[in-house]
Order: sequence, then structure tokens, then C-alpha cells
Amino acid sequence: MTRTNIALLVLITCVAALPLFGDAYALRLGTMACMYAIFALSWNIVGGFAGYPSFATAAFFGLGAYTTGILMNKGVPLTLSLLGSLVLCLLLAAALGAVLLRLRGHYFAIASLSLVEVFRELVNNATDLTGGGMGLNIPLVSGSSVLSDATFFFYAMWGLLLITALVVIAVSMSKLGFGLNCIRQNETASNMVGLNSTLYKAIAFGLSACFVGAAGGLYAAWVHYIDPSDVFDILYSVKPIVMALMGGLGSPLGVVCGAFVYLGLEEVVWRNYIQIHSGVLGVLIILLLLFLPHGLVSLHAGKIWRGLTGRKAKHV
Amino acid sequence: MSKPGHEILHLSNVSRHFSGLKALSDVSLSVNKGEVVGLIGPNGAGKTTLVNTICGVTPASSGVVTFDGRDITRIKTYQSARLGLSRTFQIVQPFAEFSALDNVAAAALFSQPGESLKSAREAARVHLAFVGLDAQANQSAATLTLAMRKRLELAKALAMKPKLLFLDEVNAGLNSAEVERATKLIHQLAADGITIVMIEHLMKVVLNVCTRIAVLHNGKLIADGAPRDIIKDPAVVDAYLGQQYAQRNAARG
Amino acid sequence: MLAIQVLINALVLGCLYACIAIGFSLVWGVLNVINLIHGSFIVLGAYLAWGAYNSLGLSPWYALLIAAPAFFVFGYLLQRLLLNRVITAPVLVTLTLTFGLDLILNNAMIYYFKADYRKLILNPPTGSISIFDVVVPVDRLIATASALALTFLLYLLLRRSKVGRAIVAVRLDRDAAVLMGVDVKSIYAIAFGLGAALAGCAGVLMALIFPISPLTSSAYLGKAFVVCVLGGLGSVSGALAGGILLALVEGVGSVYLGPAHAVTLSFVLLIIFLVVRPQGLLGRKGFE
Amino acid sequence: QDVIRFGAPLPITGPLAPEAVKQQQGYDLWAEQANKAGGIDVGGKKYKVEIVYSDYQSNTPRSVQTTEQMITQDKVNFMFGPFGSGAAKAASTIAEKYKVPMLAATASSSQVYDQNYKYLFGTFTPNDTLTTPLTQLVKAKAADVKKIAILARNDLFPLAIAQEMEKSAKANGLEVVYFEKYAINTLDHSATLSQIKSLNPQWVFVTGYTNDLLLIRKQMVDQQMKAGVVTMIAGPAYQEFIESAGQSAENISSASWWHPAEQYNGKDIFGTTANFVKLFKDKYKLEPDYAHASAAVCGALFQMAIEKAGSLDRDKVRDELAKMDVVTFWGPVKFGANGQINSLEPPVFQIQAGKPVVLFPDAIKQGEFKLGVN
Amino acid sequence: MLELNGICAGYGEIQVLWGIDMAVRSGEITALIGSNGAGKTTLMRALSGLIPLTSGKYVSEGVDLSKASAAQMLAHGIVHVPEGRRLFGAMSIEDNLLMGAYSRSVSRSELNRDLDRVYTTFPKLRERRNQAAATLSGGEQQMCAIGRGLMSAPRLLMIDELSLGLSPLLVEQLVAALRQLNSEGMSILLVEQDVTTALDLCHHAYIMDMGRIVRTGQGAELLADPIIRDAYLGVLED
Ligand SMILES: Nc1ncnc2c1ncn2[C@@H]1O[C@H](COP(=O)(O)OP(=O)(O)OP(=O)(O)O)[C@@H](O)[C@H]1O
Ligand SMILES: Nc1ncnc2c1ncn2[C@@H]1O[C@H](COP(=O)(O)OP(=O)(O)OP(=O)(O)O)[C@@H](O)[C@H]1O
Ligand SMILES: [Mg+2]
Ligand SMILES: [Mg+2]
Repeated sequence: MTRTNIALLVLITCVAALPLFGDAYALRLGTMACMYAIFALSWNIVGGFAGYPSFATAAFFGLGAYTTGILMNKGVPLTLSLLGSLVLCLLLAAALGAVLLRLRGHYFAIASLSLVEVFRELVNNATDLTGGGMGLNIPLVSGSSVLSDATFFFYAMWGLLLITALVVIAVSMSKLGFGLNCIRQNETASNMVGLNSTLYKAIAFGLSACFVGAAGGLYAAWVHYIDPSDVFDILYSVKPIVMALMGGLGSPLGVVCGAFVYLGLEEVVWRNYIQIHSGVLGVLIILLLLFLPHGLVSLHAGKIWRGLTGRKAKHV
Repeated sequence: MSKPGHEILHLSNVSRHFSGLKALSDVSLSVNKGEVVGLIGPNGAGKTTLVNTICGVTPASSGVVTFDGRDITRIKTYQSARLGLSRTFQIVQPFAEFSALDNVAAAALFSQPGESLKSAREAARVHLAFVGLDAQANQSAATLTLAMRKRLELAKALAMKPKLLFLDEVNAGLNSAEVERATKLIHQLAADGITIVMIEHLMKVVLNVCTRIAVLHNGKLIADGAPRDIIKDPAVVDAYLGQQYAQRNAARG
Repeated sequence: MLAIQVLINALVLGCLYACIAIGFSLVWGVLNVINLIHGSFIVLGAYLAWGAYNSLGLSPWYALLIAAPAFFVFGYLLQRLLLNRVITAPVLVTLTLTFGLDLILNNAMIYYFKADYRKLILNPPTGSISIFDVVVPVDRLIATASALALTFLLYLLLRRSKVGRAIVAVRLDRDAAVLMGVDVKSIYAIAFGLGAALAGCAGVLMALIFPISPLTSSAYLGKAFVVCVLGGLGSVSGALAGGILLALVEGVGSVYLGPAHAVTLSFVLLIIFLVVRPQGLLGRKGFE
Repeated sequence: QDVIRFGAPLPITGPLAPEAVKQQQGYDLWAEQANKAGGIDVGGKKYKVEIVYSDYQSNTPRSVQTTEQMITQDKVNFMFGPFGSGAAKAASTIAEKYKVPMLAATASSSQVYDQNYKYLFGTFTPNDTLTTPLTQLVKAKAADVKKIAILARNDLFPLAIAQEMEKSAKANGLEVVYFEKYAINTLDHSATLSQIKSLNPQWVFVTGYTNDLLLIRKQMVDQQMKAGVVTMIAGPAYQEFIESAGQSAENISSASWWHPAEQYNGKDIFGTTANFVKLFKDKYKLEPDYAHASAAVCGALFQMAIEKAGSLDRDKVRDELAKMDVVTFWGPVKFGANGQINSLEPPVFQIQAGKPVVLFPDAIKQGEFKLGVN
Repeated sequence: MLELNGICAGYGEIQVLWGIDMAVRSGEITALIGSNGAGKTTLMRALSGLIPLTSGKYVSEGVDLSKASAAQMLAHGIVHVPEGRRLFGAMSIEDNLLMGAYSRSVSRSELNRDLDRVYTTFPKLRERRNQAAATLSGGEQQMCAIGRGLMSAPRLLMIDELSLGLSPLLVEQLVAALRQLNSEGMSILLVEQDVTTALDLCHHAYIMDMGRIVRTGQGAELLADPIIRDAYLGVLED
């Protein structure tokens, strides 16, 4: 295991201590942070390892949310419902991936973006099952108090993040990760050396969807009410990418840091500037991109040293 | 044909077109085990396309390709690689961010089922040493010179334990000394029993290593035979070699 | 009759869609930048038309003449000063950059114009003409004609002029273009400026037809995406074909399946199209 | 100085942004009036009113988040609901958990209240209270209206009201020749409108937000679509709809929960409806509509409940709200068991000569129903 | 025509050229020969302003061009036909040729005259003038690339890897075309792996190794030099 992967696990472990310090709102933020970290890590499997810029996060988030919501309304317990979301997203994404990942670059980006629209409209129009535009109520899996409720969902989301991180680390060290790396660099050559790229991409897409789906399910149970425009919000697709870019494309530690930092910035800006927070956020994103083009992970000591001494960093 | 041995590759009436353009028409060709076949022809004759068709990169529009007695006309690229068909690319295709070692390891890893990353890396060292890149094993492919990248292509192809090896202009852009080295490697591979089909414009290399030459022109096979006969074939001289070459050749006897 | 009416509607609407998409397609095709700020440019153009009409009494046709150079300069500077710094970075970086820019511009518009909807109402209204029960609104007709004219101008520019040829050359091979003596940075800026100018003009025309609000920018952007992919990236005639195809699918879909399904249908079509023919309607395979 | 803090999540950015302005104006007017009168009297002690705003970006999950943030971090005493039915429903879960009374100013769909939360109250009557009088009015005044076409935005409130309309149309013997939803963000309706036109309905009923309705109205004119009755909900009550639609707004009918022409004599801080309208016009140079008024009345209702309870205790205030039975400038206020108001009689009105003219109820009627929309 | 003095250049922190001294004489064909990775392409890229010099200077007819951009080099009549042709694939042959004239501001009629000259040199191009460049065969592409270079009105034409991947017949035709152009007064700087062809064609040759010039002399003289034969010509019989 590499040093950064160990650092990632340490970071995630530290996050688990949050309930010792924070109130219910802090736990809410923590839960959101874990959720976005799951998104960013998952996106990184397809976008970072395999180099396919996917915008499908929102599609599988929504699908997972609705699957769990519907199952729970039918009396299925939370854990089983979440498993349902996970498996459904895994299989569906793998199947779709086999087809859509034939597209490269921009084209794939657009196709994955359209998945969000298609899923949203399908859910919107399947009124009998999903309530359509009227939204869907999800029964409470309530603990006794506000705080215990918040703690429960925080740990649930945190646990999912931990599982996701472990899987992503495992992928990065495995033949699968090596293969995805090959695909990113040169897909023609990958096929030529006997790598079944369709299979690898399908698995990667499936993996990148399943934890997002489970997170969606957990989210639905957490908020008790979902509607299509909420859970199929395209921002769920865009933000993980921004986070991954801010943190450092391809590095699991980087993307998780990116997620935490982005959410932190967003929260601070949002609280302090009611009217112009999105503009301020835009400015911050641009500054970060211009001054840290390789993400937060590039911000190690050597870099800062070179920056201070004015020597140019080596570009490879 | 020059060397006896059973037929390893057979093409019958293979055609391939790209929306109107007939890149290959009705090519029939067979290659026997142990042969070194030169594939020559003017630019745009369809040589690379022929290799792509056999390897499943651009499957044939019609016709049948068999390899080792098995129909591989509609095979996927990665499957053909696992069957023992490997090739180098005319325009080199390295995994640019990987080290030379990992480039070759990838080839060893994915072409043989059950290979682990560790054993693939070990195998890769052997192949790198064979092509003389052991010193560059840890250098990233992007920083290698063209000649080195061509050798890397070869090492990758070899790591796949090929039965049949396609070499697409491995000597283009190399200087004479480099060409000579490469030629030696090819001789050695042939001696190891690997069947080779090489596309090449450098006639001296073709004549030096090939046991047989096939000539493509406008997607059609216009000649197929022993090297000495081919370079005298008027059709080949007209389409490919040029009068000057023929004269020089004749002058030399 | 309904069929003919729907067909006519679709043709007219298709040209408007093309007008929305064409600048986006140009920027994407030439700069390889997915310009998320495009939708907000269109809205800004619409505000410009609205302001020119309501405070200066200037008709939108004249507003076009202001919008084109103003947006060109705006786009040119944006590219020169900002985007050119990351233009060689992977596509996601420029995408994120334009995402940030869009946040800023959209927020600024909400701040200054407030979020309520405005409408440019021509006085006297232009009305509609009807032939055998088929109705065509005059303002749409004029907007369509202007859109076609803009499209044609761009086509001429790219095909016939030296700058146009340089834009195409840069798109095809940046380094080779440098060798021809092309100043790539300024060509990029010109292309982005043109994209912005086209967006601004589209906005002026849309002001006649759609309500104006910063919040419609995402709808415009969505249409631009679809049209551009349907028609083929960076292809002028493709944008036109893609626009009409999209309008037809939406029109026919909403009549026969209901309007809610029309959107779904257009996106399903988009995905199928991508998988079967990624180069788009008029794009040529292999020449991306 | 002691203050009472009220949390008001607003959709300042995003698609609902225009609504945020209205709500904020309503809340601000009330806060200003309350503070001008010295504040809210809690058991003899005066408390100033302070409203804490935040932007939830027209995004429901964010409205939930900000509700929790206001309750836990900003330590607000009471909550106003976010805009619309969907967000109010989602946010009310938080208020319920923390046992904080929440007054929703703009949530009408009965689905919002169907969880029977104890701490959620709303000032909009159910949707059918709008559609039923409309149908009856049309039945009475335009007997030859037989066919109705309904086009609804696929979103909680517009869709719910369209479904109510369908029900009441059927109950009143009308033929529903067209009922479809359109997707959020639809730019062009011309195909749909052509189809409706070809069905020749005498009544066209459209729901959506202001921009949707403006868009559809413009395209109806473009398609030279005429009908005896055209009803749009909820835009026509808004001044900006009337201004933006111009000539084409003429004779559009609508219904809403309140109208400035109403003549209630309330016990709240604003007193009469006329007084509220005057105060509003003085401050904002605008004619108030129901959205402004509802926001203001929510504040006034909190004030009355707190003063009555004589305490800032949330449960006591909640109980006072539940028991409330009082007349305000907004109308008589009494909440049902599920928290939704059930005492209002919403007015039906029509745009005539660029002004909304009340047609029903008869007590405040300003004019006669006019047929024919071109 | 062109004087190079101690040119150093490279990519980022990697230095490739280590003090190149060289002279390209007017009206001559100069060949640049060297093993792979010697830095020939890098030198050409530096000369055409694609990469900056780290030190050294070059002077053309008294003008210091060390800091010149690609456009300024073109203005001086120094034109680079890059390795790998780099045509604008989706554009027609004629548009490619017109792109060659991009940096010149000349009248349409003058352009037409120049086009005509290129078409006379390469009649095949005239035949296919409206065909997209990407669909041409390798040799036709090379002609088009040279033709595009000619459209920039070069006084010095720099061609990288003239015969790379071309059939013997095409090489023969291109060599003839270059001889013709040279006889009309154009200076040519040539990078070529086929040493026999290159030395045969050129007046003067420079031999490069590891980013330095190691030998120079007249083509025929070098061809006869046994050391050169040993190092660069190999023993493979033709
Ligand atoms: N993907 C493709 N789409 C369209 N045309 C193609 C495609 N691939 C090859 N061609 C065309 O098919 C013909 C044969 O090309 P191929 O690359 O096989 O030639 P070649 O014999 O390898 O030539 P060279 O010696 O120059 O490498 C050429 O005219 C080429 O333009
Ligand atoms: N973009 C680059 N970045 C870093 N190093 C490079 C780059 N391009 C070339 N090099 C290195 O510069 C050196 C010289 O390369 P160059 O291409 O100039 O050689 P060449 O003489 O043209 O060789 P060839 O005969 O193979 O074309 C090589 O070691 C090569 O690896
Ligand atoms: Mg080839
Ligand atoms: Mg070179």
C-alpha cells in the first residue's frame, strides 16, 4: 500500500471522531462531506483511473435514492433496500457502461450527462411507482432523538465512505487498476496487448455507480422526502469533478481532500455572502485552477519550496 | 514456399472498405509456420489495414481469416492477442505515463490469463533486456527516443508470447546502424520459431530477412513469391520500386 | 393539418436552436472547450436587447449590431486573459473553469437584474401570418431569417476568409498551424470571441421570443449541447441539421407521446445517436 | 435588547429566485411594523423582531440543510417555511424533529400536510379550493363551455392543482379533451399548443410558474389560439405577469388565496386589508399580491400566537397556533388538524384592462366575467 | 544564408542541443544526418521558432533571429516542413496550400501564380486539389506538405525526414523535385535517415550526435569516408 493510500485511511478514520465534537448540524455537514467524498472517489474510478469524464453521478445517485425509497415504502428494511440500490446500480451501470464507454472523450461526457436527464424523466413519468413530480415520502427509520438520528446517519454514510475507499484502494493496487490505467493512456494499445477493455470499463463504470447508488439510498432514508429534480440534480455530477480536479485527478487521497475542502469553502462562502455566494465560489474555483492546476496533492513541501525560490517545476 | 511447415494464417477473399473507399479487395494469402513474409506496396496500398483486419481492429467487410485452423474473422482485438497474434504499430502506441517496464508488463499481464502483476514485471525485464532497453526500464515511455520506442513496441509484442508477429515499419525513421540492430533481432526471433509478417519500405531489410514477399497495390495482392523474383516483376517495379531501383539492381546483377 | 403545422413549427424552432448552439459548437470544435458560460452569454444578450429597446427605444435588429462587437470583445478578452492560461490542460480543467465563470456571470446577472422574468414586447406587436390554417409567428420568422443569415455568415467566414481557414487549421492541428505563422493564442481568442458574439446575437433574437431571466441560461445550454452533438462538433451546417432534428423530435414527441416525454425522447435519441454515429449528422468520421 | 429570531430560508438564487424577493418583502414589512410598535409583547416584555435569512439556491436539500443550520447554529426561535410545497414539505421534517413551529407561507398541496406533523402550519388552503369556485363560475357564466384542455408543469404544486382541476371539471360535467404535463425547463410549447388548438377546447387551463405561463401565453398568441376561457395559475396574480404579458393578459382568469381588493378587518398588526395594501405600497411602490401578503401574515400570526402564549416556549406557541381562530387582513385564520388553514375562501379574478378584477366571492366582487381570449 | 552559433535548446529541464555551430549556404542543399535522438528535429524546431533557445544565436543575412517567433521566421523566408507531415486532414489540398501562404500578405493573383507553380512541381496535387488531405496516401501527403512549405515563399526550406515511410518510387520522385527546386535557386536544409540518398543529394552535410555536430563536409566526400560508412551506413547490402 502506498503512503498516500495510508494517509487516506488515516484521514477517514479521523473524520469518524466528529460526533465527539459536533452538534447535529455539524453531523449533517459531516454526512454531506462523506457523501460527496463517496461521489468523488467513485467518479475517480472512471474519470481518474480510466480517463473517461463521466457526468453520470447524479443519474445513479437518483436511481439509488428512488430504489431505496420505493423499497422502504414496500416495507423492506433499510439495509436490504440499500443493498438493492447498490446491486441495481452496479448491474445497470455495468450494462450501460459496456455500450456507452465505446464513446471517447467529450462524446462520453455528453452521453453520461444525458443519462441523468433520461433517468430523471423516466422517474418523473413513472408516476404510479415514484409519485412523479409529486415526490416520494420515505418512512422514518427514526432513532429516539435528533442527535442520535444524526449520529446514526453520519456513521452509516461514513461506513459507506470507508468501504468505498477500501474498494478504490484495492482497485488501484489490482490488475483491474493497472488495466484501467492502461486504458486511460492508450486504449488501442490496451486492446492490442489482450486487455478486454469493454469488460474493464464496464466493471469500472459499475463500481463507480454502485456506491453512489447506495449513498443515494442512504440519503433518501435520511431526508424522508425526495423528488426527481432534487436527486437528479446535475450538480451532483459536476461537483465531484470539481472536487477531484481541486484535489488532484487520479489520486484517491487527493479527491477526498478535494471534496472536504470544496464543501468547506462552499459552506463558508454560503454563510457569509447571501446574495453573491455562488459568484464568490466561482472566483475561488478559478483561482484554485489557475494557481494549483494539479490539485491540492501537488501542494507538498518540495513544490512550495520551488515556488518560494522561484524555480520552475518540472513538467512531464 | 521456402520453408516447409503447416499453414498458420490463411486469408481468403478478404475485403475491407471505408465508406466507399476499397482499402482491401479480395486478398487471399497464406502464411506458413516459421516463415518471414515481407509485405510491401505503395503508400496507401492497404498494408496496415490488412494487419488491422487480421487483428480485429477493423474487421473484414467480407472474406474469412483463419489462424491456426480457427476462424478469427470476427474476433475482438484482445482475443486475437490472447491467441498468439501480436503486432507493433506503425505509429508507436506506448502507455506514455508508464515506465518502459510497466509497458511491457502490461503486455505480459493481459495477454496471458492468470498472470500476476509481479510475475509480469519479471517477465518484462527479460524482454526489455532482449531488445536492449534494460537501462531504460524505469524511464517513462514518453521520454524515450523514437528508436527506443520502436524497440519498446517490439518488446511488448514479444511479451505476449506470439505465434505470429506483425511488424509494421519497425525500421522507419531508424538510421542504418539502428536498422542493422533491428534486423539482427528479427533474425533471432525467426530462429526462435516465431512466424513473422513484416511491412517495410526499406528494401534492403526486406531482402535481407524475408523468405517470401507479398505485394499489395490499391488493396489488391499483385504479386507473391520469392524475393529475387519479386524485385524483377515488372508490375512491382511499376507500382512500387521505380525504374531507378530496378536499374541499380540490374546493374548490380 | 396538425402534422403540417407541427412540421413548420419544428423547422422554425430548429433554426432558433441552431442559432443557440452554433457559437457553442464553434468554441467546442476549435478550442476543445466545453463552454458552460454560453447559456449565460445568451441571457446577457437578451438583457442587452431588452435594455436597448426599453431605455433607448432601439429595435432588436439594431441591438444585434451592438451585441455582436460588444460580445466579441468580451469573449476575446476572456479567452486572452483567462482561458488561454489553461487551454492546453485536459478538457475537464477548462470545463471547470467555465463552470466557475458561469457561476460568477449568472450570479452577477441575478444581482443586477434581479431574478424576475422580463419580456421584450414589441410595440406594435408583429403578429402572425397564416396560410391555409398554418400559422407562423412573424417574430419567429424574422428571428429564423436572422439566425440563418448569421449561420451563413459564419459559414462564409470559416470557408472563405483567411482567418476562417486559420481557425479551422488550429482546430485540426495546433502545432502545424503555428508553423504556418498562425498566432494561435489570438486565433483562440478570436474563435472564443466569435462564439460569444454568436451567443450574444442569439440572445438578442431569443429576447423576442422567450422571457428573459438569468435562470433560463441552463435551458439554453442544454439545447446547445444536444444540437451540437446531433449535428457534429464544430460544423456549421451540422448545427442547423441538429437543431431541426431536435425540434422535430420534440414536436412530434410532444404530440404523440405528450410533452413530458418529448424531453426524454430527445435525450434517448441523443444517446442512441452518440453510440451509433458519434461524429453527428454531418460530421465526417475520422476527422474529429 | 431582547430579540426574537425568526429563520427564513429563501430561494435567492436558482429558478425560484423571483419568489424569494416577494417572500422577503412580506417578512420585512411585518418585521418593520412589529418593531415600529416596539416589538412583540411577551408577558409584558417587548422583544424586537429579527429575521435571519439564508439562500437555499432553489434546491430542496439545501433548504433542509439551512433549516437545520438556523435551528442549531443561528438559534432561531421560530421558522418560516421555504418557498413552495416541495421544499416546505422536506424542511418540515427538520422542524418536526427539533419541535420548532414552522409557518409555511406558500405551501398549498395537501401532500405537504399528509404526514400530520404537529409543528407545521400553512396559510394556503388546499388546491381544490381554487379550482372548485373557478369551475362553478365558468359553469354559471359560460354555459357553452364543454371541453377543457389542461396543461401542467411536472412539478409538485402545478401538477397537484391541475389534477384538482381535472377532478372538478369532470365532477361538473366538462369533457377533459387534453391533459398533459410538460417538463421543467421546456422552452418551446408550440407543438403542444398546435395540438390543443386542433382539439378546439373552449377552456384552456394552464399551470406553472410565471416564466412558464408567460412563455405559453406568448406562444398561444403566436399560434393564433383562441378560447372562450383561458385560466392560468399562479402567475396572473403577479404584477410582473400582467406587465410582461401586456395586451395578451387580457381576460385571463385565475384564482389565488388572497387579493388586495379584499376587505377584512383583522385583529393582527396590520388591521384591515386596505391598511396592509397601503403600507406595502408606501414601502415598495408596488401592488402587493398573495405571495407578499401570505409572507406578511405568517409573521403577524406568529406575533399573535407568541403574545397570546406570553412566552417564547416553542410548545406553547405551537399550541396557540393550533388553537388559533382569528380574523386577519388575510382573512379568517383557523388551522385544521393537519396544520393547513381551512377557513379561507380564495377569490377568483380576471385580468381586465390590465388590472386583476375580482369576480368571486360576491362580497368583494369588482366586475363581471368576460368571455373570449384572443 | 543562415549562421548558427553555439545553439543550446531543449524541452523544459531536458537539454537536447549542446552548442551547435553550423552554416547553411545560399543556393545549396545541406543535409543533417545523425542517429535517432541526436536532436535533429529539435534543431529544426528551434530554428523555426517552435521552441526557444536557451543560449546561442542564429543570424540570417545580418538579422539576428535568435528570439524570433514562428511567424517572424516565416517572414524571413525560413520555412519548416515538419516530421510526420502534419497536414490539416479535413481540409482540401488547396486549402492546405493556402494555409502555407497564411503569413504572407499578397494579392489573390499572386497566390494563384504560386499555387500554379506548386501544381506544376507536383502534378498529382492538381489532380486531387479538392480531396481532403487525410485521405491521401503517405507519399501524396508528403508532396502536399512540401507544397505547403513552398507556398510560404521560402528562401530556405527545411524538411524533416523526407523519406520516412515512403515507397522507393516516391522517394525517387521527391528527390527529383527537390533537385529541381534547388536548381531554381532555393536553399534546402534536409534531415534524412537514408544516408546514401541524403549524401547523394546534398552539397554539404553535417553529422550530429548527442546534440552536437561531430563531422561536416561535402556529401560525396563523407560518403567515401570509411568512418562514416562504418557508423552510419551499416553493412547491410543494398
Ligand atoms: N479508418 C480509416 N478510414 C478511412 N480510410 C482509411 C482508414 N484507414 C485507412 N484508410 C485508407 O485506406 C487506405 C489504405 O491505408 P493503409 O494505412 O492500410 O495503407 P498502407 O499500405 O499501410 O500505407 P503506408 O505505407 O503509407 O503506411 C488508404 O487510402 C487510407 O487512407
Ligand atoms: N517533447 C519532448 N519532451 C522531452 N524530450 C523530448 C521531446 N521531444 C524530443 N525529446 C528528446 O530530445 C532528444 C532529441 O530528439 P529529436 O526528436 O530532436 O531527435 P532526432 O534527431 O530528430 O531523432 P529521430 O531521428 O528519431 O527523429 C531525444 O532524446 C528525445 O527523447
Ligand atoms: Mg501503413
Ligand atoms: Mg526527428
